[in-house]
Amino acid sequence: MGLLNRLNDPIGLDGIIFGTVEDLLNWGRSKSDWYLQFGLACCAIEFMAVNASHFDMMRYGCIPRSSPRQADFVIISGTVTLKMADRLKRVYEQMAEPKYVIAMGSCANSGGPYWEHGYHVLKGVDRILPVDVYVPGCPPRPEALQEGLILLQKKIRMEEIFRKRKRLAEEDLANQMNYK
Amino acid sequence: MEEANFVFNMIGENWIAFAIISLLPMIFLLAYALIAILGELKISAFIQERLGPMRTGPWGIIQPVAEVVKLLQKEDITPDSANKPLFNLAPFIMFAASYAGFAVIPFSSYFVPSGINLGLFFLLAVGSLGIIGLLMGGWASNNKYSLLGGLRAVAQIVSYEIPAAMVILTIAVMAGSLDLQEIIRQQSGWFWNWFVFGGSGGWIKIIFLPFSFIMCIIYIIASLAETNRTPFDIPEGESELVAGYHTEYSGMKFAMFFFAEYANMFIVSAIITIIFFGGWNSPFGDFMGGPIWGVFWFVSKAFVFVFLQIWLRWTLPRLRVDQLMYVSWKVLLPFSFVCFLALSLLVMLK
Amino acid sequence: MSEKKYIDIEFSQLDSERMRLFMGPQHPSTHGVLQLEVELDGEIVTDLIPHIGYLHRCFEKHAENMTYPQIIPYIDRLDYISSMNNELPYVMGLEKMLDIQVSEKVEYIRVIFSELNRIANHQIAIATFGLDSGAFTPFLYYFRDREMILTIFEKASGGRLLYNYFWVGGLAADVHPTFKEDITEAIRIIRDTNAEILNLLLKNKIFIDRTANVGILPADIAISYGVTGPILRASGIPLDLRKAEPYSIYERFDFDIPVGNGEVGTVGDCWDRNIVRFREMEESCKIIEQALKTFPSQGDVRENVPKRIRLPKGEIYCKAENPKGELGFYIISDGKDKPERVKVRAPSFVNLSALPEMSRGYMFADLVMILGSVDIVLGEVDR
Amino acid sequence: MKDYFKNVWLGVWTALIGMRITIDHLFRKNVTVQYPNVHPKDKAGWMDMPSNARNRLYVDMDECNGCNSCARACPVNCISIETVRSVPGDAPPPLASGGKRNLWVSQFEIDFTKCCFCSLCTEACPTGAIVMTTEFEYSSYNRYDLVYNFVKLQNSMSDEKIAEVKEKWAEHQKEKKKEAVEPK
Repeated sequence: MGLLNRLNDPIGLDGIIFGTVEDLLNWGRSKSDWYLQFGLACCAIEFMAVNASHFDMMRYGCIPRSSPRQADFVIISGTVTLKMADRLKRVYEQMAEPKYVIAMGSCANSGGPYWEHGYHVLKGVDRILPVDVYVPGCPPRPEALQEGLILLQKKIRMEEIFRKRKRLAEEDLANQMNYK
Repeated sequence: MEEANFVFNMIGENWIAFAIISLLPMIFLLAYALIAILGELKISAFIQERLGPMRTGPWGIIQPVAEVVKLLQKEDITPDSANKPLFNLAPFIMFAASYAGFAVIPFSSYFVPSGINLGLFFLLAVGSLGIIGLLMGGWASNNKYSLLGGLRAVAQIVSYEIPAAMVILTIAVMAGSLDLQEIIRQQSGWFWNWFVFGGSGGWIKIIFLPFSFIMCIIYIIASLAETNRTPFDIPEGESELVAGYHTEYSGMKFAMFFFAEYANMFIVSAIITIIFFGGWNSPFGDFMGGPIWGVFWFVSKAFVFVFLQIWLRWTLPRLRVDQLMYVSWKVLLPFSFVCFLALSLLVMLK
Repeated sequence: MSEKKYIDIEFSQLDSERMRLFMGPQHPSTHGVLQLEVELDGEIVTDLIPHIGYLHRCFEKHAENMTYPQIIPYIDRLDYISSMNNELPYVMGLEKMLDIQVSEKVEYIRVIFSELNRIANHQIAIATFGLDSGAFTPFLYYFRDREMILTIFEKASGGRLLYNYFWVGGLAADVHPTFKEDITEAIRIIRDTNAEILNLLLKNKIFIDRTANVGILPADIAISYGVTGPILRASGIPLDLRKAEPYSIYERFDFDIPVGNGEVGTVGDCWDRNIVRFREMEESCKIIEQALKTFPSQGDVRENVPKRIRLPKGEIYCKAENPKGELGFYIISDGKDKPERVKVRAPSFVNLSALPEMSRGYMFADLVMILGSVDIVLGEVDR
Repeated sequence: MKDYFKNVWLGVWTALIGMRITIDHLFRKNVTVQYPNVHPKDKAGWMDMPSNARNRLYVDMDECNGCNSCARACPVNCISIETVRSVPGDAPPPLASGGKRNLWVSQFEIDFTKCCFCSLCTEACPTGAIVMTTEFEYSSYNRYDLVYNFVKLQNSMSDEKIAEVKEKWAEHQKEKKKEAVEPK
């Protein structure tokens, strides 16, 4: 994660300074979310409506980028078919860390109306990508997507930066213990 | 030549003074870029009856700070198949070129970072240096879209240099100098002494007013093309080339491109201000004149043109490559030749 | 500036290496998830193959497993921009099979909502076309207006985008009481914005330069490809199912069929396709106004339909003029409460097949414009 | 030549017209509704969210008689209902609207990640227990939070109660079998 790995607190300093810096960094990331201009199906129309004047996604600091390299999060807006799934995964892999995913609508959450007989539909985008926020609806109201966005920003605000590796290692260990 | 730098006057010619002088434009550039990014977001939003960023500080005014904090933390991706040295170098060249332009920009009668007497020539030369970075970035990314974007950008900027150079040539003829301070000084007094109104002189210039107007419009159009703004933003046209030459750039390197674009916007606006709109001169004779107010006048005039660029961006569709060349070679160039002849005649008649 | 002939002569003499560029499915201007395999000679498109199937959602498989009313939500999701229009031919076909006559009021509401949805669809078509050409602002103006139409739909049906509103034998619910005033207000604002967009986008010189003489589709080729809708009308053929084979109550209204006449370029170019859509909006406004004048305020919105709808054995082809062209459903029934098969004749799919014909010999930048002017919806192409 | 000048003039003029329109909009009142501060239900004007908007489903367990018709009407099968038949003499409490009930609804699950909000279930419900509400703010970090079990949520039956009725029904079945066997 670029700068973040280098800041990985080798000495074990804690407290006010790092806490404040962490807050600042998280604040920056949560307030400036650039999203990938990427639509899949029905939800993409509603997603376009969120960008429009009545709802105005830019109020949250979200600027559309068409290159995945510059995007911070991607909104999976619609049905992911099996043919599209590997493309989608590649797009996600091209994005620069830290990156987030919002699953918008029933199709992205679990295959939606196509979960039962859809032989060509991926049953939930969380099978290929780590999803951060699930927004229900078919399609969700624009306000529902905005609520999902606020949840994502909340999540980013709460993230741990400096001791992340250590904490993750500890969690891993704990998980392994539990598993045994 | 008399020294026009207040810093030298205050602390003498030593290395501290040089450091301060070279840092002042940088501080200005950073502050300006933040304001311009916010302005772009807000003006586009208001034109589209939206609100723009609202939830970062009151009315979202610290949104650009958040962007910078975010971009600092982004992963810096260098594609595996890219030409790494060139790929990493490109944004710096681009930024350095646009920052170098600030070396000769006279912010006030008492402050110009480097008072060389070939200012206009220097601006023209440095302005075309940025293309190298652009082409480098486009080529080194090893991406078809980037390559197309880089090639288009070079073709575009090189062809628009020529009408722009014609305009600058005309100004050199009218002012009889390439020194920016000298050009500005010649436009002192009331606003009708500006070169956009034919410069100082008798009533005969009224006949030549249309030509100087057209000259100004030609430069504005050419400057739009040089900064890759709509309607000439084909090198990074979203709908065709994804993000053009900076498709593969992420994080801080992308931010450098971003900064360079906004710095370029200011430089071309500053050139328009200097050569046509009297630089740091007050439009109303001695009213609010003087070196301190000079900074105010200069910056506010330049900001008007930055606003114009933003305004145009959210109004017009984009041209196609061949139409872009058509506009440059078959419209702007003949018109600028005619205007050059007419304005040279004016200089002879004066 | 961009005569096709000129390019042909100039470049056919030069033999250069062709570049193959894969555009999409995540390209920002492919209107969804279409992949175009483009063969480029420099910037000139020499060949083009559309690859579809990135949004294949198995509609026919679902239709085999659902009862007749349950299929309607899936029909909404075919062409998700104009759901009301999609539902109309399906319910009309079923009503014909079941021999149900719906009331006057239902017919009026169906026509009004179909036309409103046609306006919404054309707004998106022109807005995204403007976006492809680099003009961002018209997109937002149109979306601002579209929001009003969606509000009217939401007040009536409860859904903002996918309605499930036209049911077999009537409607899901009656319209809201302020329905007439809302639509009158919406039409007024739509007309205002249209006048603005005409000056801001469609009459702009740069826009005309980008679209005139680009992507020409002559009438004979259009017919041989089976193209329908605004694209066919832009090529100069005034075929509109609302006039040619009137269904519902369309024969009561007075409206024109706008056709492309090559005002700024050649008949059947991108500009014509857009101006046809633009003028159709005005025609739709006219239809709605006439319908509102004679709107019967009394009446039931639901006929008596058995809870389990069983179609008699047989088959039917029912069609209607969608914003994108002729949408047809071919329903085969074997007497059960589920259809044996529902085949969709999707206008976008047919129109897309004419894309290679339209785009050969133009520049890569034009390709984006041509694709935008076809106005496809991938949900309908892939089904 | 004439065309050339006309084209140049048109290029400049139409751009100016466009600029006049956009500058006009620059000073117009914007239409944005600031969502977290203003709820869509009380936007100004006629564009607020209607009360019949189709969003999250709600099931009133006091009204549900477990007839399963909503699950059958659902095109996506996102409703799953489990019922236990009551033994004679131990009928569940009657519906709030007064009807009789003879099924214990031990599980009423709606998976909102699958629901397509088509409102066919509300149409099929004979008692009006299942309705569409205007509630849309229920995004979550976890997909399984979107599976709502209304029996648990409304606490209409506790786990012990469910176990009890199941046991009773099993006993009843056994007794019935015995009765069926004994007369021989």
